[in-house]
Parts: sequence; structure tokens; C-alpha cells
Amino acid sequence: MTLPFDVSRNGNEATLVIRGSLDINTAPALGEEIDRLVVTRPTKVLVDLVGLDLIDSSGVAALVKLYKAVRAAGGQVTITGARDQPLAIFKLLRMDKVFNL
Amino acid sequence: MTLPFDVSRNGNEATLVIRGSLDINTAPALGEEIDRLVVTRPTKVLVDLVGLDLIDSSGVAALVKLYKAVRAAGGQVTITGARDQPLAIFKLLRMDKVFNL
Amino acid sequence: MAPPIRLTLPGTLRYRAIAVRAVAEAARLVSGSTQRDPNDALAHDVRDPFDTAVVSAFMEIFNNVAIHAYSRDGEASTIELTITPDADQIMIEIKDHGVPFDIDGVAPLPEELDEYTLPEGGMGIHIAKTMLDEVVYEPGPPNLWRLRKHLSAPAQQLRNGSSK
Amino acid sequence: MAPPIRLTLPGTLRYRAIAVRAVAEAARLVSGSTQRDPNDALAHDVRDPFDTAVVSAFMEIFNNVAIHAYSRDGEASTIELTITPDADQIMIEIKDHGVPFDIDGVAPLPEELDEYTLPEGGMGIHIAKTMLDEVVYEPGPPNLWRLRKHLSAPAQQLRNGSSK
Ligand SMILES: Nc1ncnc2c1ncn2[C@@H]1O[C@H](COP(=O)(O)OP(=O)(O)O)[C@@H](O)[C@H]1O
Ligand SMILES: Nc1ncnc2c1ncn2[C@@H]1O[C@H](COP(=O)(O)OP(=O)(O)O)[C@@H](O)[C@H]1O
Repeated sequence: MTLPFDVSRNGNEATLVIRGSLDINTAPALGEEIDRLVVTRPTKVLVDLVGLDLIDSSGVAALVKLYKAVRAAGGQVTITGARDQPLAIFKLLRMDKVFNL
Repeated sequence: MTLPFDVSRNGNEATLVIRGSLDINTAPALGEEIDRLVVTRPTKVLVDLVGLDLIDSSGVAALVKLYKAVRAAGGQVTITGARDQPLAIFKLLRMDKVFNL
Repeated sequence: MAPPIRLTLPGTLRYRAIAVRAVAEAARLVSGSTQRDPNDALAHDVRDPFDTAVVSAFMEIFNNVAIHAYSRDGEASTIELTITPDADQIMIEIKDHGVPFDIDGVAPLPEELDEYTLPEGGMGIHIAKTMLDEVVYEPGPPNLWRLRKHLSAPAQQLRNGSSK
Repeated sequence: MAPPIRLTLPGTLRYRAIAVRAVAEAARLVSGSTQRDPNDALAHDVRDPFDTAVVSAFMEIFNNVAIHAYSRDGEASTIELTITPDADQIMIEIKDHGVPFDIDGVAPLPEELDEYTLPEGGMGIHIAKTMLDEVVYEPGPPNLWRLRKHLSAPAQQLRNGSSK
């Protein structure tokens, strides 16, 4: 199964592009990717959600985990491009403020 | 309901762009559009199917009707961009030869 | 083996998309195709040859039941679907309580196609039979369609466009 | 009034997309949103605020039934959905034969959210209740969820992101 995300690195900066549906079936694989990313202690992580169509609370939890882990290691997380259903979920959970959406 | 097609005119030439699903629910409206188009006797009609995801036999029938009517009036029909499921259907019906796909 | 999926819905075209989407997702369970190609901005839902065959055939049979077995405007009862996605095939049973018909009386498509003989109808059953390994119709009531498609080597047939 | 749509499927995450797609199409029958925006190359399926609310809530409840009522790896029985799309509302009933629980014992989300209190779980029921007009749980067996969403003024609530 092709997974709906990919990670690219540029020195200390990482870009994570997430597409399609980030849900209870796809979030576990993203979680593993995040674990691998976090141990490299990136100073900046850009999360691009323009291609993200649907998210559920498992997907939100994966993003929160990423956010906390990068911040705890002194890095910055920027989440951009959230729209439609994912944006509605972030707003409902009042995460839009924390995530700066 | 926004319909999955639009028509543009440039003198005697018409372009018909069809997107999404051309099926038993959407083909009747396309049929009416075709009727309106055909009475203007275009010499060239370009049918762009790049955005067409799904077609059923009602959709095929609408395209055949367009093809025959324009040809009968001495015009040319060019069908381009068919892919995936629609292309498989045209091939199965051996219309790819006639339609020059 | 998992129990089959059952979907019962009103037998009209209004509900068609619900049935088509359910069948598309069930086909994906067999073909293993992802729902979307993440590298494809167009994000087409039905691309895999197996999914294409199953969805194409199902759309035709559903249309026919809604239009012919149940008249387009008349009183429609329900359509009952039983979808069984297995490791290497999908089985779909479609039951309706409408008018039975004689499937052997359906005229075949013309052998030679040119721009004058291009058909404007009568393609549905031909599409279903060509796309699938098995299309069985048992007149009722209830009328029963049994559709079956194996996973093995479906791509080749589609790519060749042969109408076996 | 048309009879409801009934969908019965194995209660595991493997079948989730089938249920989610069926619910999305049923929501569309109520909201009148088209399946795809023909001018949008990305062709998002769920954009309308009503569809968004219904699909978001349903995904959470389906996940919970598959994970909590039926254990992720254990023996799962079926999930039975009854979907009733009316002119101005949708009703969804979800029945499972798994372990009942006490919904009143579910802890609410923290009032103040900052980067330290961001939750990594416990959001599902909150999402469902906030998105819908009615979320009723009746422990069984069978356990029953009853979800209801009216069409009127759903957009405003979503845009404000209020969590009423
Ligand atoms: N489910 C059905 N119930 C009753 N009659 C049917 C059914 N399916 C097909 N038919 C009959 O068979 C004919 C051929 O069907 P088909 O090949 O799908 O083409 P079309 O529907 O375009 O005519 C139909 O015109 C109809 O008379
Ligand atoms: N359908 C269910 N059956 C049994 N327990 C459930 C069910 N739904 C929710 N729960 C319980 O309620 C808790 C909160 O659920 P929820 O808000 O969806 O968050 P999460 O599932 O992320 O924990 C779950 O952790 C679980 O203990």
C-alpha cells in the first residue's frame, strides 16, 4: 500500500507532506515515520496539509505527537495548508490557535 | 447541482470538457447540452475527457449521440484525454478505433 | 472467513452513488489498490483494472435494475446487495423485487462497429459480461444477479480491450 | 418516505472505508452537495460543512466500535448501520454486539489547550458530540449509537469552530 505521506530532509529541516486520508488505518505508519524523524532532532519541521482530504482523531493524535516531540527537543513545527474537513476538526479541537493555522 | 461538464465556443468550433462521472444521473443534462450545441452546426467539436473519472453506458450513449449528430451535419469530432475506466470502456466496446483514441 | 457485506437500499438512481462507492471500496479490499494515489493530484478513485472491471459492471447492473426492473418513475422497492470480498475474488449478489426479464433475449452488439453502427443503447449487459468472470441472472421474484470477478490476470484482458 | 439504507459489515477497521463512503454519499443526498467540484482538480470528496460534520462524527464512532467494543485483534462480529437521509436531516444508527461501556465516564477534553496539554487521545466522542445535533448511546448488547444531524445552519457552527 502506498502511504499518503512523504518526508524530505534538507540539513536540519524536514518537510512532511501528508495527503489523502490520515486516519486510524494510515496514522500508525505515520507515527513510525515521526519516530524516525524525531530522533534526528530537526530544528524545523514543515507539515504540508494541502493534499489532506480527511482526518480523524487518530490522525490528529499523530500530528500532536509530532508537534510535542519536536518542540520538546527545541525544534519548531509549522503546519500549513489545512483546509476543509481537517481544518474544521482542528478548529473544533481548538488546535488551530496552538498550531497557528 | 453543478454539472460535470462545460461547453465553450470559438466561432464554428466548440470545446466540451467533461469531468467527474458521466453516468445515468448526469448524462441526461449532457444530452440537452449536446442538442443545443448540434443545432448550431459546429464544424469542429473537441471533447476533452482528461478530467473524466467514470463513465457508464448512458454516458457512452450521450457521446455516441454527439458524435453521430456532428458527423451527420458534416462536422468533425475529436475525442481526447480518455484514461483509466472510461478508456477501458471505450476499448471494450471497440469504440477506441472509431473515436481514434 | 469474514461474513459478507450486506447493503439494502431503495432501488432508485438517487441511491446509486452509495452502492457504487461501497462496491468500489470492496473491490479495493481484493485488489489491494489504495484509495488514492498520493502522487496524483487528480486522485482518481477507480484506476486499478480489477476495480475498474467490478465497478463498471456493477454500475450497469444497478442502472438496469433501477430503470428496467423498477420503472424509473414507478414504485421502487429495495435493492439488496451481498458483497463478498475474498482473497482472490469478489462476489456480488443483487436482488430486486421488480419485473423479471429474459436475459437470453437481449440482442448482442453489432459485430462491426463504424461511425454509423455505433450503439446508443444495449451496451450494459455486454459490458458486465465482458468485464467479469461470471454474470448469472435468475428471474424471480426476487430476481437475482450474481457477479463474480477473479483477481488473476484481469489487467491484460482490459488492456487488450478484447470482448472475449 | 423512502425506506432507510441498511449496511451490515464486519466490525473491523479493514471495512471502515466502505462504511465511511456510504455515509458520505448519504450525507450528500441531504446536503445536496455534488460528489465532486468539477472546477477543482483536487476533487475533494468531503467539503460541504454538513457532509464534513456527518463524516467526521461517523468516522470516530466507527473507529471506537471497531477498537473498543470489538478489540482490535479479537473476534469481531458485525456492525449494523441504518442510515436515514431525509429532506432536512440524516439519522444514523450503529449497532454492535461487543462490550458495552459507560459513556458518562468518559473524561472531557481539557478546557485550556496549549502545546503541553494538547490531547493525544480521548477526542473521538467529543468530536462526534460537537459535530452533531444528537449522539445517543444505549449500552446493550446490542449496543446502539444514534447519530442525528439537521441541515439547518450547520456551516456557521463549523466555521466558528465553536465546541458548543
Ligand atoms: N434488471 C433488468 N430487469 C428487467 N429488464 C432488464 C434488466 N436488465 C436489462 N433488461 C432488459 O435488457 C435490455 C438490454 O439491457 P442493457 O444491455 O443493459 O442495455 P440498455 O439498458 O441500455 O437497454 C434492456 O433494454 C432491458 O429491456
Ligand atoms: N464503542 C465503544 N465501546 C466501548 N468503549 C468505548 C466505545 N467508544 C468509546 N469507548 C471508551 O471511551 C473512551 C473515549 O473514547 P474517545 O473519545 O473516542 O477517545 P479514544 O477512542 O481516542 O480513547 C475510549 O478510550 C474507550 O475507553
